[in-house]
Amino acid sequence: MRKTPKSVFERKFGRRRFLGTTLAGVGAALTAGMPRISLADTKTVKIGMNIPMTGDYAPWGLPGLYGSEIVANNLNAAGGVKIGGDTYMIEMAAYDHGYDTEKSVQGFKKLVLEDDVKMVMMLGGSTVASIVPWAMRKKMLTTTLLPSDITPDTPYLVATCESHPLYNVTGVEWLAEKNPDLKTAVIITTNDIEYGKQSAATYKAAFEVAGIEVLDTNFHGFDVVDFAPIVSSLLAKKPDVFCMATDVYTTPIVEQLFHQGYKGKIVSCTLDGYQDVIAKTSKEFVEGLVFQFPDFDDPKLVGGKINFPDPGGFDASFNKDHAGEWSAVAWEYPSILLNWVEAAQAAGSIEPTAVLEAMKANDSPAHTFGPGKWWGAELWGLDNAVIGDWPVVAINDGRARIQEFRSVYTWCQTNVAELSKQMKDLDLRIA
Amino acid sequence: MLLSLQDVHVHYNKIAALQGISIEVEEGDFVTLIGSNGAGKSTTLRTISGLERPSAGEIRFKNQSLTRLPPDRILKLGVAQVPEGRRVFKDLTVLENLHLGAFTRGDQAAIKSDLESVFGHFPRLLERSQQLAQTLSGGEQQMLSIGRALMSDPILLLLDEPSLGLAPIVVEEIAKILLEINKRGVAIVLVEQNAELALDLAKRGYVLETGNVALQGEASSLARNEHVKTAYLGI
Amino acid sequence: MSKVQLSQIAGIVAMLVGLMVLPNYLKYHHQDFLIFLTINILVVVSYRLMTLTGEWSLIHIVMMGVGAYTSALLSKNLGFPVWISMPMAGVGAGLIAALLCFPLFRMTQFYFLIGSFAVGEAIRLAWIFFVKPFGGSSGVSSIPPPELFAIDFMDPIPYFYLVLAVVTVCLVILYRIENSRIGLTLHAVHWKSSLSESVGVNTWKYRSLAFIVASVFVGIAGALKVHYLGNVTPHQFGVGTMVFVLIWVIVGGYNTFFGPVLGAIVLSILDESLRDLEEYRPAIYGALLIAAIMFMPKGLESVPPSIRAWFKAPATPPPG
Amino acid sequence: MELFFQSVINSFIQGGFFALWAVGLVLVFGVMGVVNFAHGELVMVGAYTVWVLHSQYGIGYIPALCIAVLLVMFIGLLMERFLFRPKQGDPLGGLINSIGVLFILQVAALVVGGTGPAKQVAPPFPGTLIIQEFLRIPNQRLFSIAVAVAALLLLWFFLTKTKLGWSLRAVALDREAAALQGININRTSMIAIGVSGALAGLAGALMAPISNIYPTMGHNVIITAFIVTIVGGIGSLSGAVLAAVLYAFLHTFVTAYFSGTIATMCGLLIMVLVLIVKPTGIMGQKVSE
Amino acid sequence: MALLEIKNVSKRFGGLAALSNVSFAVEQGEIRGLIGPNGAGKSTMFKNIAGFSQPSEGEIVFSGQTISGYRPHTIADLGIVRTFQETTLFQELTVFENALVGCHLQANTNIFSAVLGLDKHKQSRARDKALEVLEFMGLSQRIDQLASELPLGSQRSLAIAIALTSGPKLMLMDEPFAGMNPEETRQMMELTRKVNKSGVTIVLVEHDMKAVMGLCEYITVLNFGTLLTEGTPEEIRHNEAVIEAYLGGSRKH
Repeated sequence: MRKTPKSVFERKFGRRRFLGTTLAGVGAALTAGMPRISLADTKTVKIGMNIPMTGDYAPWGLPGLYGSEIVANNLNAAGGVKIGGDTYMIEMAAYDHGYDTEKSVQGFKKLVLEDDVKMVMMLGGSTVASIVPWAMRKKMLTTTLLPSDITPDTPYLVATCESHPLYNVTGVEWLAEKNPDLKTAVIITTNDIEYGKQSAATYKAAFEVAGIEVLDTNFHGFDVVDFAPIVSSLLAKKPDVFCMATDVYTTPIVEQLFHQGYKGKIVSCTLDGYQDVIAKTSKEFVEGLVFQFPDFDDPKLVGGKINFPDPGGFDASFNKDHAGEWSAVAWEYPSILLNWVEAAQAAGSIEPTAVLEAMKANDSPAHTFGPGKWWGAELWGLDNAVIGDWPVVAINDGRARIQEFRSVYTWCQTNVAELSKQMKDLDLRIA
Repeated sequence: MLLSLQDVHVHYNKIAALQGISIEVEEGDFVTLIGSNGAGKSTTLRTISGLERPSAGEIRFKNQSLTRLPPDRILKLGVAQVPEGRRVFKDLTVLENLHLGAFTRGDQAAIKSDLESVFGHFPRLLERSQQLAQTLSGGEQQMLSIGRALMSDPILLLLDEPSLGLAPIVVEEIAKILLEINKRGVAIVLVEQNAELALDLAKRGYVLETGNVALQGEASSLARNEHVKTAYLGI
Repeated sequence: MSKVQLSQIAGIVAMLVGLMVLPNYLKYHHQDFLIFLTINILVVVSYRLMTLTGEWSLIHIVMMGVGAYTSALLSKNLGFPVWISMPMAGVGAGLIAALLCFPLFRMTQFYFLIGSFAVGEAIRLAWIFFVKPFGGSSGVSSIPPPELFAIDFMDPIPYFYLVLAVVTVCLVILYRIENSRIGLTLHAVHWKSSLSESVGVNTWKYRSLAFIVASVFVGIAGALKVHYLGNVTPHQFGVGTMVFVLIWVIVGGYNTFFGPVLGAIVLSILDESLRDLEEYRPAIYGALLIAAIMFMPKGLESVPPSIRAWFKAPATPPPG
Repeated sequence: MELFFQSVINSFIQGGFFALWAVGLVLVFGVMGVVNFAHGELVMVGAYTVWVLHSQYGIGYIPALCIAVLLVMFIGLLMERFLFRPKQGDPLGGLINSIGVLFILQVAALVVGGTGPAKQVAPPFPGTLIIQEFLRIPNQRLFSIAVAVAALLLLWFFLTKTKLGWSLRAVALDREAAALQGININRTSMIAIGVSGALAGLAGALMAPISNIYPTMGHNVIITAFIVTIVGGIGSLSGAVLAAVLYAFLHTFVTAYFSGTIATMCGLLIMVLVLIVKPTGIMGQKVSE
Repeated sequence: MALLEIKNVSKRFGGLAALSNVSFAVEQGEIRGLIGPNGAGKSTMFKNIAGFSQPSEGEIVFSGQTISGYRPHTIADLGIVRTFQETTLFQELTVFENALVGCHLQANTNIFSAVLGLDKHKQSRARDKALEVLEFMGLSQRIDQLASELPLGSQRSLAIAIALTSGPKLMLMDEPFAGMNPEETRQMMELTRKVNKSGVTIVLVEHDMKAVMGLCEYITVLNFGTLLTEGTPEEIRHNEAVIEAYLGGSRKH
């Protein structure tokens, strides 16, 4: 269990952000339209985040804002970013759309037209779909964490960091290589399109390629109170591999596997709270559980091809202020921010179109876990997603440890037909 | 003086239900309020019990003002009401209903003896003490309602239309019990549409018309009054 | 009487003109805000027609979704022009509502409230479950905007004019319904349904009528929304959204035609101005709701008359 | 066959939770006439309390559970005194007030626990009871169901065997007649919401080691509680318990043999069917005109 | 042929019989009194005639047509209208609007004509009718007042006005004199006679014996859900069984 080091309450209430935003908000409520104070003589570039900070989707937004602020502060503290002869301070401008399409449109326009941001980072799904027509016309550089948002009509929408759900394939590939005797698998996932079904289709393709038969795929809603029935029904199929394709309910699902006496292998898309899982089951039970998201203090993330400065330090400073709030998006949004910095420096400009051009011009763009490739035309109709190596993580002795890096790109290039077939089977959009 | 209402006004929204009623009840008295529907009889009882707030006027019971007291405090002072339409708790048993009548009391021994005396008045309730109140007949429910009120050991018992919808023979039975209760020293204020019955039972009577006291006096003299005869006795 | 009407008409015309120039003076994202707010006004006013009969439903926003999906699928998949698919949205929502009358109006009051929620939720789950044609949880995207000459309806101002025109027409119709014989009968059904029946009012028919008409208009509102957003998802029409409609109507006040409108406008602006509070916004919003209910129990609509009364008070002696 | 037995057990466990949620809602609605939309959030607060006290501060699970019960009860009492009592006779006002509380409590949870993945509490009763290789019940769930059943029995005892319990039922049946028996309506309302809050807190505390803990977890609670309440008949506690168990069986079996989405749809449609056949729920009585 | 015929009507709630095998007939143009102690089944009889509940057995025939089992609005359409025991009005509407609601059957319109104003002629006729009835009932001075603000007597008149605007052949009046003082009673009696003279047959449930005896030519007495007797006021006044049942027998006490 990831315990908060000191009293959670003192910290939360003592946070400057809390007071600052409260005052700003009350001020805004009282004197709507009061001009914002800004530092006059420093050049500032604003990066927008149009994300959910309230409601059910907040965990996929807020930690990203926290992470981005850490990275931006680090860059600013180091003297800012030099772009085309100017030095810029980076400022994050965020808007809470609460995963509501209307507010997403409003927030996007506010960020672009009033805050004059040079890039808008978004989560993805319907909130992105609703801004696409306007954003594309405006030629606004927009990023998503769901590459499946990319269509032939979205030239200004890129997914440079998370390649959900493509990265899932490496874990299955690795597992099958290490355990050639695995024959069957079952998949459990949420019944939504963006996360659940995309991920299930990818996993199924990966299993097929690895020669493992998928016996059953269970799609459940977000209203599940108790996973016992679903897990019971899946275990009745006697699978060798139990695969969790979405991350929201991993802990209660693994807990059920543990109690229901499951003996086989477990694969998960993410397992952000794996310490909780261990606390609820046992170290032995989760030993060897495969997933895709490393801890940022993993020794294998130091040096080499990793394109994230000081992951360990980042991890530490995030946990200092936001213990227990870590999720994959905490580093994914900052990672996109870093991609932007790289591209802006290459372009020598902060203008969205120029930055995008520089991004796309780079044949081997920096991806968090090593050099990447632009990909996606075969699946979504446009090469606007960066995919590259992705770590295979497994739990060893109670810690998530990177086992090895594998190329998602290679897998996709070889097996895109199988992937397309599985996507089609689930009525998912493909080019 | 046990109870006195002085110039009591009650309004529902904007409509005046009582327009200055003054009534007096002596200790051990048996008073009846008669009048047609809407004359304010029920409202008078409801106001005494604290279910309605008077907009003007004063209600005193044993030299204490009831005007601003909530129903539970008024009950504790010794004023119990048998509401119109009986209003027994249908999903509770007879015994539970009776115990709720003694809700404000703590003296278990006294409650027990009162329970016995209620069963003495109404032996049929004893037979049915474990049944749900909704299984009782109309007359039995009325008995339960009276018994429940008696369980609070009242000094003053207010009864709102106890004969409503009951067979004459049952009305007769209840009338007898009311006289018995009164003889034991409990003062009674009886609201009755059956003026004949009411004036026969009571010592004194008030005739209410549109929120006012139109006539008052000895029950026997009221029964002889020409106006009362034509208007309420249908003779 | 005609004098009053004249000044009223003048007032309405002035307001419309004001509304037409308003977006030009707004910040860009507030133009969008204005569009959604105008659509939401149609949502609450049509909901009020439903509440006239005394029944509060939780299915209204789902009927909006029915309209939204109808228009989206007709225009995107079947190539209907938006000018046809939008009215068809109203027809679609009205038809579904007509079907639902049979089970729903066996219930009244609280049972109706929850029953309507269950039916609505079942419809919403069907959108999620049947990926063809509803697109599952991600819904339908790339819904075309309306086309007319060279007008660019992706630009907020022209679209606002379109919304303003449609919503104004709808509001006029709803206002006329409320102030017609039918509105009077709906009131009667609410307050004394047995008395209404005894003078020959078929209360079931009038309850159904109110539900169907409300659904038609909220369906149109749904269509207006999707052709601006370009996509529609089941998520938009969940009970969370419905709760906001309830809040607007109750806090605004439901005794007059304009109460819900006032509620929607004031609370939406409030909500938007609190957005800088980020994740703390709902708490402040919740506190303001409680304050509104405690201090304005008759709704925001009770405020203007009491201000007027306060100003007039010295001139006329108090009544009674 | 294994799946069948396992599903029966799962149904009972789930039914216990459903009943705990619904009974509190019914009690408040019956006695006070208020639909407490924040009931799910009260459950959530119970779960968060256990998370903070037990997982963060290391206080024992049982004391943490007791504190959760008391804390949620206290929140309920505050709501009654300051939000529901002034709105007596205005159910819509009460409803909006409860929605206000819902928003506030969700943000409070976010402030306390932060965002990120759902919070988890390690089971204080680890291990699994294994019967004959075809039935496996985690000890934590065994504990939960035992406590839930005990709490429901205690409530049943309180309502049917004690004078205070009778007074609660009396107020629910006939407010005015109850007032005439000297029952203080305000005090009874306090008791009702106190018991309702305690049950919500208990449900939350029992759920904490079993399920995900996050600020909006009350959403499922309130929706399920509504379904159960309506199917059981508003104001009928035994109806609510019966409906909870039936609904849990339906949901569990359809989930186990078909799919979760279909299970939820089935639940909703069955609820509509029940209302069409008997518009006042299984055990409900006709609302008098 | 009688206007209204009650043929062997019984009504049971659970095991309790509220009405058992009651038959009587009301002739066109009369004012009929229906009396009996509380719980005798008068209200149940009214409810059955007006369609708010259905008889368990037997038949109700109006103008030669069997109406038992019809919904209230259909029965109203056929020409039976009922007033309610307590003063039942649309309290939140004005006097005029109350009367307008009563005109439902003539002014009934569809939503399109309502919005487009195509029913103007119909509505203005309804308005005329409402005004005429209010005038007839002596309420024309109060048309803009809220119904809830009227004094009791006028509220009762309005209740009758609502009933009258629907143009009934038969009016069922449930305790119209309840709670009235003698002067109000006298005025109401006059109004009732006036309504009757205008061609409306009336069935009256009332406890005010003076009013009943004064208005009705013929009286039907119910007791315990059965027909006790029928007769002229004079006969009823001297019928021992009626005195026994209606006065609850407590005289001898």
